[in-house]
Amino acid sequence: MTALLETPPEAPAARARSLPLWANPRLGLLVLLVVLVVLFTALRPSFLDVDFTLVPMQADISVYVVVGLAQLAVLSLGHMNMAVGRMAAMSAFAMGLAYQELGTPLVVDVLIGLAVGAGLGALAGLVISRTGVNSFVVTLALDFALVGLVSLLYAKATDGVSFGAQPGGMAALRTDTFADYCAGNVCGPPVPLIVPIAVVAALLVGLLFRWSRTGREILMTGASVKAAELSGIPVGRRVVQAHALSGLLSGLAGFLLAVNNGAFSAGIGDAFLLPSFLAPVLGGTLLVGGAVSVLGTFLGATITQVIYKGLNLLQFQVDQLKLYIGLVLIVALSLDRVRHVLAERRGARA
Amino acid sequence: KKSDDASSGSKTLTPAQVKLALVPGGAHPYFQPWKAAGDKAKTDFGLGDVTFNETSGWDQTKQNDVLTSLAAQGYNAFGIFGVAPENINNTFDNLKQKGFVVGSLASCPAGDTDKADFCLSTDVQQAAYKAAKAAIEAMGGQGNLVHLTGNKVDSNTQRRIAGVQKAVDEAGGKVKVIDTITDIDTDLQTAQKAVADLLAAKGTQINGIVNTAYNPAVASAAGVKQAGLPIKVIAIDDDPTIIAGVKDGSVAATVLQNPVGQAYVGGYALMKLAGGCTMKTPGVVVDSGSFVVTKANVDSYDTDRQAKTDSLKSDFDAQYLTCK
Amino acid sequence: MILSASGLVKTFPGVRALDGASLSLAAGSVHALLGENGAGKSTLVKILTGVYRPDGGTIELDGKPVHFTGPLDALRAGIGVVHQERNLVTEFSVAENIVLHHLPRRFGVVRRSRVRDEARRCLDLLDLDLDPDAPVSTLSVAQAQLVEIAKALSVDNRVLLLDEPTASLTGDEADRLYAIVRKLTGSGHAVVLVSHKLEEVFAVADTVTVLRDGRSVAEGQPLSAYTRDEVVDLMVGRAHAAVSLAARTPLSSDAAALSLTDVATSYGHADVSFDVAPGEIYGLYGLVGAGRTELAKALLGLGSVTAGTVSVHGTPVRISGVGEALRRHRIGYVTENRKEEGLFLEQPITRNIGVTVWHRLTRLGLIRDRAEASLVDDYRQRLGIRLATPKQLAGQLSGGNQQKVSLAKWLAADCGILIVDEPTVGIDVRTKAAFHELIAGLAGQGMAILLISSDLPEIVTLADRIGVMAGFRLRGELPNDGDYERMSQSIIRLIHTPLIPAAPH
Amino acid sequence: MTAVAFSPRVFRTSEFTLGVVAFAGFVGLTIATSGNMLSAGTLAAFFRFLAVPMVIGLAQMVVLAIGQMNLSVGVLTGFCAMASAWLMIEAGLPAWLAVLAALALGALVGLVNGLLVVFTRINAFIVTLATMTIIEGLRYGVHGPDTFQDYSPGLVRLGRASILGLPVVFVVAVVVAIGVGLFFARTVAGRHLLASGGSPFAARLSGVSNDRSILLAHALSGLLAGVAAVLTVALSGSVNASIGDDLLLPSFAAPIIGGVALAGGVVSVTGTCLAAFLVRLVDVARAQFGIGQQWVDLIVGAVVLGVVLIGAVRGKLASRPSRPATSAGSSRRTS
Ligand SMILES: Nc1ncnc2c1ncn2[C@@H]1O[C@H](COP(=O)(O)OP(=O)(O)OP(=O)(O)O)[C@@H](O)[C@H]1O
Ligand SMILES: Nc1ncnc2c1ncn2[C@@H]1O[C@H](COP(=O)(O)OP(=O)(O)OP(=O)(O)O)[C@@H](O)[C@H]1O
Ligand SMILES: [Mg+2]
Ligand SMILES: [Mg+2]
Repeated sequence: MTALLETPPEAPAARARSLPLWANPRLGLLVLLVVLVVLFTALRPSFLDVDFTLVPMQADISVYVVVGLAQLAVLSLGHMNMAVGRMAAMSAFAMGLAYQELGTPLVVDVLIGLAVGAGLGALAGLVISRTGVNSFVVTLALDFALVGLVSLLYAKATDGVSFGAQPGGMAALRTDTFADYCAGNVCGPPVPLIVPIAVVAALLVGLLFRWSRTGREILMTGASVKAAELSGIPVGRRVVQAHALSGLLSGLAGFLLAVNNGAFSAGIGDAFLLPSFLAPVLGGTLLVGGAVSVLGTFLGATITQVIYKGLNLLQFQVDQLKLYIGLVLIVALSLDRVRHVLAERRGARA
Repeated sequence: KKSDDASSGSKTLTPAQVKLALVPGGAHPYFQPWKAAGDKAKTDFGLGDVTFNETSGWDQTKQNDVLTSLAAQGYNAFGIFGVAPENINNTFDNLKQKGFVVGSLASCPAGDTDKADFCLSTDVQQAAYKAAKAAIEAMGGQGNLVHLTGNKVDSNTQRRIAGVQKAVDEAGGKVKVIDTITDIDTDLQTAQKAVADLLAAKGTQINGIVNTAYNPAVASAAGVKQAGLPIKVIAIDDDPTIIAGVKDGSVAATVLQNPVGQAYVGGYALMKLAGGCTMKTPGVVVDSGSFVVTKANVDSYDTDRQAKTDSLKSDFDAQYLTCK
Repeated sequence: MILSASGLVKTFPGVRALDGASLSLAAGSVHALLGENGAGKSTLVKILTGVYRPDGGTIELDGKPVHFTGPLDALRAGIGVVHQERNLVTEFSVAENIVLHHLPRRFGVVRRSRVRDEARRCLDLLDLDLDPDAPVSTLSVAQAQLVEIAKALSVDNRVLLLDEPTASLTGDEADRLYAIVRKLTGSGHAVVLVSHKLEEVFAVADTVTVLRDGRSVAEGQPLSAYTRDEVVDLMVGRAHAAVSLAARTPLSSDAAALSLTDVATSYGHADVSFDVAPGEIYGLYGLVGAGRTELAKALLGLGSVTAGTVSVHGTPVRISGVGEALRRHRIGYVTENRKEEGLFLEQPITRNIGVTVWHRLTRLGLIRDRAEASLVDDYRQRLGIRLATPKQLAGQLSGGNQQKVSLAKWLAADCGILIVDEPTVGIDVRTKAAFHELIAGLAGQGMAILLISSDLPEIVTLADRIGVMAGFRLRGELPNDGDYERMSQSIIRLIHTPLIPAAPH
Repeated sequence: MTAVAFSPRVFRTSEFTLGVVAFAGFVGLTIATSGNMLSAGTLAAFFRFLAVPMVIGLAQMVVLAIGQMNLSVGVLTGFCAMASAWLMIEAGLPAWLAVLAALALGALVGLVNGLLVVFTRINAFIVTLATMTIIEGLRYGVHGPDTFQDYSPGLVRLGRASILGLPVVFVVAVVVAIGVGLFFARTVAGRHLLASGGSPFAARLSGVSNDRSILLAHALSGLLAGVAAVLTVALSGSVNASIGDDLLLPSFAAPIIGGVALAGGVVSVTGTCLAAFLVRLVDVARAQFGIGQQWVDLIVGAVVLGVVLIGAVRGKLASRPSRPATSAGSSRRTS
């Protein structure tokens, strides 16, 4: 069969030029990040204060990166998870309950909680894939149902709204940085202990979507359900898996927040919804599915936290703070667009 | 490891070195008097600086962020209304570990421990109890009561519910709580809708409404007035709209707290602590007082409150603080 | 000249689609625009209708230069167009789609009765019996295409550009379209016809422009000056050897690779029985709407087989989905609807081809990009896929090259049984011949091929046996003797014989 | 060949399903409350507080129609409400002027949203997320956390008045809904907007300006938020910076339960209004039976899922191929 078709004349090499490096959207975000850091440091040198700025900021970024990844897991399908916050709350509840009832060590509690999160996600995925109902609706309804359930459960299992006792190790995760652990004179960097958890999660998610078959098939399902089905991809199973992953990551985010706040409580996840979209979408993940950017999500979460921290240091009052957050976002995004458009134009002319 | 050593040695500060931050849980009318009270504390006690920051947005994560930002800016004394009473001890703990003085203002941590130096707050259970008492009295000692309040997953709400229950129990069966509606303090319209639906459903059976949150208070005062029902409304705080209601009779009574005292005396105590004093009982809970205001005392209540504030200040000197 | 363009240049990221193309159009004539897949025909059409703005070159209308800033400008200038892809608002009714660009209005309010009347008039032009109020989403591919044409006819355009208008139409429907085209040119309109069906082109067109690699190689010549082979030579750019397939002898085998006995499906098929042997090409012919695509989908488990048996290599099977068909039974399906079902338009070519075989390309659970890239390279050479880079998005390829990618994915999957649905719709002559060779070659290697096609010459060229389908039933089966005339007559006869109710079993 | 089902088409729509559910719910609640539901007070309260959810659902619907979202509808409503109260109390404007100003402000902010989307080409979700925080700041800036009250007795009286037993605010909302319905069904601009939402490329090829559709949709969404603000100011008698916080999720819930596709191109005014009606029913049931909020959330979640599932099942049944096996070929025109 090899000789049946001659190769057509090769496309001239000049035709096949990809966009220049500076057109990479992630690079744009990175530049934006650097500019913001420089700007805020110039205005408020305490922006580089290790104890009060850098360490807490890393802890917050860790939470919101994982929150963003939880949403990203379903954005890959072109779906949404409106219940990220409540899945986190349920997952944290399970962790607290496991410790309270079974007294199991931290790792076991966390695993139990993550399993609950993944289970809830899988449930949403199952309903979506079986009925074909829009994910927005299903997860929104699930969110409503879980809001009620979370407070009912806390009322039952605790005398209030949070678990009193925490498994050992939570406190260390919250307060310690690697700098507190020294071997002789050599101490670690001032990085909170929870940062590696988020980093590993991000790497695994990146690995999944970039190189694993399951992850790629999820993306293909997001790109076109029909084509995916006709290419032999088990579409239903991939939908369930993506949602389960979203639930799992929500649970992890809930755990990280519980670590930062110091307790498993009913309020965990209340403020997750908007940041969960903000980080991936800022990072260039589209809402239509088929493409995700883990690095972008990381940068998106970091940029939002940097803006927030910087404006906080500038001590704006509520109204100004809100105003400037919005303005900075719009300006930053617009600049990014300008860069993108310029790059496209250059690329087209080349 | 840092988590092992409990506290670090703190150095003493002159009043002029004290930079006081008053941090509510979010924007709310209740906290507005803190601004003026903080300024007054600054001039009266010669503090280095006082700031008021309400950008927390009712989110504990954000509040923690606000607090560390303020610390980075050089603030070293904190009067905090914790967003999440169940978690706030960790926040206090963090700040204490850095050597700051911390007062829990207007709300105490949930549970029995208080990691702040002190808690200066309305005893919410007591305030709700007083409000329910006032309602029962206005109702003539019998009838049906409804309790409107805020976020159910907040330990303060639980205490308020308990306070109302206590007053009802004391009425010996003649008063019944026929409904406790939670989660309607998020915004005014939710409260208005809930009140309208409540009045439509059971308006004729209700004799009194106890409010232990701001938006429901505004909504029920207006709702009852408009429906023309003979329901006794007990409101909370002294927002102009509510005081106007007390004056025109649409609000039977309102239960006031003492935000000025909390900020002013709290600031005083924090200054003292920063200057080397210690708490006799670290984490002591001090009631900043609650006052029932009816038409009778609507013009004079502020003197009572002023007196309470003054006595609070001397109480701190006399009872709570040990100074070298 | 009504419309003329010269020196048009258009560059897409990484691809120069037009490189100085020219075209001039005289009133009262049908002008054929020919070229291989990816030569730039559609791009030219889109520039002339204001969809793309050219990077260089000029367009003149009645001798005056014009600059279209958008499709509306071209519409206003009296240029109507049927694009290669369907461009209907699927949520809207047929009527509204037809008149969308000039909705009858009074004070900003749509006059619905006028909309319906106007649409009815256009449908009547095409002799189309469609409910103007039916939503477009309920139409078949062919019906949608006809609506698209009706839309172009709804205003009295001086210039009409038709980009592959008949790709999804039956002969009858195409004839009706060409009758209208002739009527239009008779009254002084100018028509541009882009088509890979050279028979039609020679029957209809007066003059011709041939595009090759974005340049015009024969511009505005009378078509009668060329023979069919000369045109093809121009398109291909070198002397073109007429392809004639070597005679193939199907491998004789006892067990059919795929056999259907009295199959009925949830789509409404009944009593369908045939079998395909390894090395055999079984042609399934029928008019559009005959139910062949649905039969294929039912076999793959996308619909369900409600009665009868389907056997693969002699074993009765129940297939629940494409994945199972592929991995358990090695059955592949090349869809007729490549845009929606065959390709992931927004994904790189590598992933489009690798998707069926990722499980074979993994190491430690991770896919090796290197293996995927070499797979693509392999098929790029074997099928002659014209691409800028393997990372290019599939949607950026020209139609024919998209079709090749859609096929490559199934070739990569190494199937024993391949169902090929309308493989050469919208494919240029050379590629079509290559496809035919390819399919014959696959059969030669022992693959059992079920070829679904509405292209009679194609079926007669390729198939060993021909099943004729109409109304969701198999009307009969003919051995192919390779004589086009005779075969076509007997097939048409089969389609039009009334159905004798099957004897109850 | 167009043998698509015709007669029972209306029974298969999601509006019909919703209508049946809403009616059944209403009747059920009437029976369960032994008629209290039909008492004048309850009915009035029911419809009075249905007005804003309806209008805010429509405000979201018009942007969903072009396949975008507007996260700022809720806070914009609050901002316009605060602004008009400020104009009446602090600036001393007459009520009618303040009302017009609120509407204009809403439309203007919406237009700005649209302009940002068109000129930056940033996803509307993100643009409106950013403007949402900006407007939140502005809303707070008007009067801090304090409450405006006693602005215009006339306006408030109007907000509490009834025509033929129906609250004026509800009647206004219905008129607005009809207007929006007619806009999408009958006007050229509305049809173009829908075409842009359904298939932007096809619309562009037909000479429709997608940019104009985007601007129009966002401006209209803002205007409707302005209407919601005016209704709020009129019916509640007091407003503060918390107004609008509870509107974002309902703004999505109503159109989506009502059958509006997130992808754009489809709107359903009836469905949106019916969905708002359903959610309101749950509110009232809660008040009538003193159900805890947690249970309400659970019930709303269940109802939403239930309605949607029923819709999906109906859809599946309706689209099941029902082609007659024997005479399909001959009856269809295949020439
Ligand atoms: N939007 C686009 N982005 C990038 N490249 C494109 C785009 N549209 C077309 N191309 C490229 O431009 C070249 C010309 O494409 P065009 O569609 O004009 O070919 P064609 O002659 O119409 O082919 P066919 O006969 O297959 O329809 C092709 O190489 C194609 O890949
Ligand atoms: N009368 C009809 N009503 C509704 N849908 C129809 C009707 N006729 C055809 N269709 C649908 O239109 C789609 C396209 O059908 P198409 O015209 O391509 O024929 P087909 O059934 O695929 O047969 P073939 O492959 O033989 O052409 C199919 O999914 C079919 O279900
Ligand atoms: Mg083309
Ligand atoms: Mg077909």
